[in-house]
Amino acid sequence: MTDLVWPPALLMLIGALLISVLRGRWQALLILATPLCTLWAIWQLGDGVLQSAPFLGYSLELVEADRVRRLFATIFALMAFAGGLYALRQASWYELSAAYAYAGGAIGVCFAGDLISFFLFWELMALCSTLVIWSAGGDAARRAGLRYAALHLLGGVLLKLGIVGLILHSGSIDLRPLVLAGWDSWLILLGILINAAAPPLAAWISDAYPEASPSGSVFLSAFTTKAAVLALILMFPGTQLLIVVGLVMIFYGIIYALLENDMRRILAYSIVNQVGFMLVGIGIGTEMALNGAAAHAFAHIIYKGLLFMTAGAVLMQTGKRRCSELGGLYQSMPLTTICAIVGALAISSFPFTSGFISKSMIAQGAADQHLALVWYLLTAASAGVFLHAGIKFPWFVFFQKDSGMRPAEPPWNMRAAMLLMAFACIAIGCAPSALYALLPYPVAYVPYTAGHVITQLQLLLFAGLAFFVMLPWMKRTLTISLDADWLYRVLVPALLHAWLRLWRHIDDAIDGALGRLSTLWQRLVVAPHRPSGWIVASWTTGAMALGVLLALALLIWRHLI
Amino acid sequence: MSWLAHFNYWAVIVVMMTGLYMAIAQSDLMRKLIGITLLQTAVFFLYISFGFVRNAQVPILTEGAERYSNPLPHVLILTAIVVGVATTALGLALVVRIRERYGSIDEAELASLADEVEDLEPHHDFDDQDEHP
Amino acid sequence: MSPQLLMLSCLCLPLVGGGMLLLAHRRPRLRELILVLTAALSFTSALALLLQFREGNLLRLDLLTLLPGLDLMFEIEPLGALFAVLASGLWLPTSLYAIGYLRARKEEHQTRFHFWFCVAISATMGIAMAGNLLTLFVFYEVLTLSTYPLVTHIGNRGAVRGGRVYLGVLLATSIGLLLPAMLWTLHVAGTLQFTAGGILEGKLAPALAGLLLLMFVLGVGKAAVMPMHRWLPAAMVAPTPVSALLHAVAVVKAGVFTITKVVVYIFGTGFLGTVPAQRYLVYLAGFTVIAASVVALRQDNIKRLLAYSTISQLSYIVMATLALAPLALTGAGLHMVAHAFGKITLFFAAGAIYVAAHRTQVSELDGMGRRMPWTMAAFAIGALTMIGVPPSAGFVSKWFIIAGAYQADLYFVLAVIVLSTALNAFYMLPILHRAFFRAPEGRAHGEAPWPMRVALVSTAAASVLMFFFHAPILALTRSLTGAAP
Amino acid sequence: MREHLPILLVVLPMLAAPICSMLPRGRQAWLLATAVSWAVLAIAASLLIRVHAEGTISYALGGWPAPIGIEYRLDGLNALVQVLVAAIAACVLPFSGRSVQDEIDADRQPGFFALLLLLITGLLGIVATGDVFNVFVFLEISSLATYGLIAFGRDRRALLAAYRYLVLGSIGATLYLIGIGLLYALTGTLNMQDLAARLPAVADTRTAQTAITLVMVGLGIKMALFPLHLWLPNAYRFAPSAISAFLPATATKVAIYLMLRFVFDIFGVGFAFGRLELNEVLLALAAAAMLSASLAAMQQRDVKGILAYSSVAQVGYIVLGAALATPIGLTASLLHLFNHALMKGALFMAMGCVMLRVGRTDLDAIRGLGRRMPWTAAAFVVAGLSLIGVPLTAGFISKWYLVLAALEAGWWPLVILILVASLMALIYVWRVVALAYFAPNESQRREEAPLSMLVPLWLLVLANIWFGIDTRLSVAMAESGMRVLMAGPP
Repeated sequence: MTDLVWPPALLMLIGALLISVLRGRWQALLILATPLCTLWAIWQLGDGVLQSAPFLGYSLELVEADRVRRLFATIFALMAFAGGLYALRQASWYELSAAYAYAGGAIGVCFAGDLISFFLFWELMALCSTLVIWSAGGDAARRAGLRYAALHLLGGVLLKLGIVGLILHSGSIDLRPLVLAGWDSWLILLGILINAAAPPLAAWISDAYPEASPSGSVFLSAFTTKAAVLALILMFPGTQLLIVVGLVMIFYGIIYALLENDMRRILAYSIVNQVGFMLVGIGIGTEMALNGAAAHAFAHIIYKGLLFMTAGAVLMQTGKRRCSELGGLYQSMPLTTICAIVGALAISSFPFTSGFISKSMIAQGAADQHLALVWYLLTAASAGVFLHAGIKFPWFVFFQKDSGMRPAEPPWNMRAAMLLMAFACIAIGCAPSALYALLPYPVAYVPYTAGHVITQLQLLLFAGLAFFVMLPWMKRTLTISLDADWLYRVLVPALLHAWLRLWRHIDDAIDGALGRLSTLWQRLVVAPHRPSGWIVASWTTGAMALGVLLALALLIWRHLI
Repeated sequence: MSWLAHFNYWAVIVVMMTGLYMAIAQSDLMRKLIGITLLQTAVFFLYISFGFVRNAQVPILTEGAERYSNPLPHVLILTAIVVGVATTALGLALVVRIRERYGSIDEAELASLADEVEDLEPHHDFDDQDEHP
Repeated sequence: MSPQLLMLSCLCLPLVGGGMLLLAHRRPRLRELILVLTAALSFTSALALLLQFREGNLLRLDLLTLLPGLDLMFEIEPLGALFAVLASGLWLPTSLYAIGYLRARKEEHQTRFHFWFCVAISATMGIAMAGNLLTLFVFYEVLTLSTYPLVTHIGNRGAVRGGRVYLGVLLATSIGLLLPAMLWTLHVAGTLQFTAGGILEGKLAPALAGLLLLMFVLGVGKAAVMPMHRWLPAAMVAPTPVSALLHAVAVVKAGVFTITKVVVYIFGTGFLGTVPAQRYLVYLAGFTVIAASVVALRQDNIKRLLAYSTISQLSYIVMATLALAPLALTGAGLHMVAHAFGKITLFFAAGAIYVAAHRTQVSELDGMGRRMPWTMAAFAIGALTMIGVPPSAGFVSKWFIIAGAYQADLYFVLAVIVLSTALNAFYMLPILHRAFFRAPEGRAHGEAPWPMRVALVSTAAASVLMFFFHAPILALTRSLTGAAP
Repeated sequence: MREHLPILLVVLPMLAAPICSMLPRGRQAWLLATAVSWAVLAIAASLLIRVHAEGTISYALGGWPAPIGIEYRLDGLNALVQVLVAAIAACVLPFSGRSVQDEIDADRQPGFFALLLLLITGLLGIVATGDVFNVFVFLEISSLATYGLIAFGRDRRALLAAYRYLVLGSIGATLYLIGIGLLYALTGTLNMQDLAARLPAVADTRTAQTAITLVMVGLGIKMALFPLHLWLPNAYRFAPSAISAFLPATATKVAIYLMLRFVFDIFGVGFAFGRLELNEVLLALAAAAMLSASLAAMQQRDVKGILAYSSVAQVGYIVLGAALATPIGLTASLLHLFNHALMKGALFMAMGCVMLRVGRTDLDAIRGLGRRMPWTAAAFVVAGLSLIGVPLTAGFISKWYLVLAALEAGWWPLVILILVASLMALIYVWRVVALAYFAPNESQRREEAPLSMLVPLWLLVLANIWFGIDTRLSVAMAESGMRVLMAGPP
């Protein structure tokens, strides 16, 4: 235990608790102040283990800080602030409270110095995010939240199994880079990958996030997957497998996003895609690539938050969520439109946006390691990202045909939040050095070389051209694309019902057999012993005497033979 | 012809079986008692007969007698007769009382004068009551 | 106070209190004061006993010798001390709760109810402190019999039917299997004394030892391992305070406690490790965990759902005990406590809902979180304990069970834990969603009376506190096996 | 005086009986009978103490020495049974005062008490005597008294039950008489010791074997060994309360004592069990008794009927222990003989209290008894627990020994049998208890039995608990009895 430090997660949790108690002006103040205080606390932390506590017979390292942890915590706190601002007037107190606790969990994960406290905060995130989803109300949210919770608790248990096993086998609870060997580390990786939305267990993200409230999905988009990214950076840097997983995620995200009609579901798939980039970076594992992954996570949280904010604003103002029902909103929602475009450009790595300076670091990392195939695929994917998120989302929602709707701009706090995020996207893109200074390793990378900018612009141009050429095919009808979530939406319940039916059959069979046996028993054994049964019914004297005589005869006969 | 030598036992067995048969087969309580008495009497014969000693005197102290029949069975049977009489008397008294209370001494009839209706179905110990909400 | 006197007071205080209750029959307030005081005193003496034990005093009380080699004697060991403190400690809130419940429901025969409750607690104390199998068996049966009037307290036909199943299963298993197993043990080992390291080693062929273990596990019907579980749902006809303390703590824990004692002190973990059949019992317990959870999924009646959840959680403990690894035993001990806190809270909440809103079904709970925030918050904590999510006591215990499964290389147990966690979430979380995220229906009502609220909040708090401050309990359960940390 | 105590024990009630019958009022007869019963208990107890201090007491009746005259011979076994009979009598007689007043017409009460004294005489005589024919005489005295006493029952079915018992009992006694007649013919003696000494020489004859069979069947009827028990349920059920409390605790026990005496002391285990394999028959019958009678008890609608069938089942337990013929088995058997007398006495006494207040003893009469007669109901519960064999009661101890004996003999199916029968006992006792305590009753007036009945009742109940907790005395007594039997024929 060192000097008194304010554990940032604790601050956030206290804030969440107070939000549920206070009301009105004080609550609003608290919503805005809590993340800022937390941010302040984060930057007060020096490196190393700062706070420990005994638990389960171990000494937990509740707060351990270093550069990358601080980076993630910073963006989480910032995102909590932006989300809080966005949700200030619209969200219910319990959603906000849950969301802040969720953020607290994420920040706790950031600073967890050991596996146990890491897991504790991890579970906290799972629970609170479920509450955030449920806060939307309605049956769809209930079911999505339930599936979400079950899957994450399952993931949590897998992680727990892995952690317990690791601790037991290695004797150390330290959170440290692991080698994929043995059950334990595989289970840990699996548990983390579930949260990172790696296919085939990625379907929860497109299942649950779109069912949250407008503000809820903003929070959701930021924490769970990125906490997983951080966990991977801390525990599995340089694990080759992650490159493959990442690439699969990238293309999975693109394909499903292109097929999707629901605007927030497009964004959800796009998260998978973006996290894929980060995983590739982690899998490469060089300083450059890790820097890229961290930076990309930072940038991604901001622009994805921004995109979800704009989608949320549209949803709130129109009540519609499908691309095929929207269009032409730029006329009455210009600010939202602009913000959406900024976000879309950022996610597409348009020069002078945040995406440009971060994603390119990952590609550079691949190039440095001479991973040509990876580099090509990343480049191709960049085009795909532009297709689905950079153009498809803003085009179908704000432009395209006129849906005839003329919704007003969202309230001031939502606009403020969107502007803030849009500004951040561009600011980072224009002045990357500020972000680079925060990265875990020293950065000797200059994004704005002429070649790089031109290559990227060319890529985007052709991708854009392709989009408009193929526009007729891109129009989505009212379909829901089949995904791995079929497994737990259909198969698992079906199996469960089958089991229940089987169980009932077995039960009935046992009951029936028992019933028949007991009837037999009653008739053959019990009935004669009733007061009227032949064994008991009052015997006449003669019958008794005869009985005695027979008994006697039997016995004598037995001796004489 | 050794079985003839034991003719006393055969006689005892015949009487005994007659008595038992009456006790078993007769439905009249009186006749049953008679059967029981016969049974007991048969036992008395048995005892007396194996107290018998060939060419011996009755076990009364007399001059000149050298061999006596065994006196002990006689003594025992005297006691047993008393017991038998008492049993018969008590049995008869019971039959009289049964006749007074039932109006019959035929066991078949007594059986039909059942005092209680035997329940044929398993009984529920508790009354049915309204279930609480 | 001398330790022996303390043990005696643990045993007799509830009885004395029960007697005084009967005397105060006509004065309800006095009666209830006596009840609460008795509970508090019992808890104090159990706690004092625990402290004495931790100081390393030898706590042994020879009550009487029935026959040579057949004594009623008590001896404190870690698990027993823990169980005694747990049962008496939870009796305190339960007595408060029961007072509130009975008053609010205007139940009849309240004195009788409280009296039998006292007897049941005394029997539980006897089980906890039992120094040999005979003593344990005696109090086990006393517990069965003394809870029957509680189960059938309402007195209608359904209650009597439920009570008959309850009594039938528990007595038939204990007399039909447990008693023969005990006799067999005596015959083989020549003693019934609980001895560290067991008394059967080298005296029984492994195959026969497996049979004996099976007789013990199934004979302890209170542990509700399938197929001996049917009494537990049937017992839900009881008033809720009974379900809460007895069918979440005292009775069912007496069951798993007995199994644990038998495994540790009769067989000895070392010997049992050489018994092949023991694995099959682990599978049986694992099956019970899963099957009961699945059945719980389709229950709509809250108490029945909780009953099946209890069956599932009890088998967790049995499974962990039978895993035999030191850490698994530690986990079993911890789970006894954790589950007690969680399940009693859940039952308290169910009863509070019944009293305040007259609702018994899950489907009637819409918006209950708004009407009864305290109750449902406590319910939520209880539910989290069942799932084993932090910050609840269930997390701590499951942690050790997992660790124990690793120690014993029982991957089956790990799989069961994974599956059951998901299942638990599936039947518990919808209730929480209903209560908190749906609009309330029907007439407005408030919380249940304050004694009930105090009780359920305190047990819920205990569940959370155990998550943070489990060190003393951990130390106790560890000394059960001498496990390395 | 001191040396005449053995005969005084038998003579005292015998002399008191005619005096009793001549007394004008029932109350006086009762007082006399009670006083006599207490005196008898005192004598029996002093004899038991003497036997334990000085060894076997032999008393030659009329001064004739043993083989010729009748010998009264008291050893560790029958001194104990005597005390048991005397103690139950000393409890039942005070108890009977009130219930007899209620159940029997005033002018017939002196006769009742006279018969009761005769019954006591007969039972004590059977136990004390060392002469097999003398046994017959006392057997008939006790039986005749029993027939008469049963016929005092208020219900007219009591008459029929008494008649049936009379016929069957007479047949049994006659069979016994034939048996000892044959033995006498073979050996020329009626003295037990003598008989035992001379029997081995003639053991190979069919006559001896038939004689043994006859004796065993005759005694089987008296002790109500399944399936010769058919007279018993109705006799116990319809007899006056005092008699149904007295008989199961004493009469069948004395018959069982007699059987033990014959098998172990006269025939010898080697002959009766080894050669004739009677133990197999006894085991089978005991098992059948335990199961069938318990099952029947479970279905009875009358509590006295339940208890009567339970008595048949308990005879099975006692015979079971004896049939094992091991030291523990015999100890168990004797313990159960003793303990069962305590519990069944208490249970039937409780029913006597119910009879007094409610007027009947069927299950409906029990409804709500816990509130109506709390002390009686509580006594029933405790004695019932003892009957089931719950620890801390006397029943547990004897069943425990029985189980040990079965295990020791390697007969583990018997263990299961004992447990199953105990479970059935639990069920039939529980039916009554559940009704008494958990069935609502409209008339919940409290009307407890008078103290004169409650005190003897609770004496027995406390004895049940006492001998369940402090077993030194009862086990020591049973073991000394066992040693007598195991010693075998001289």
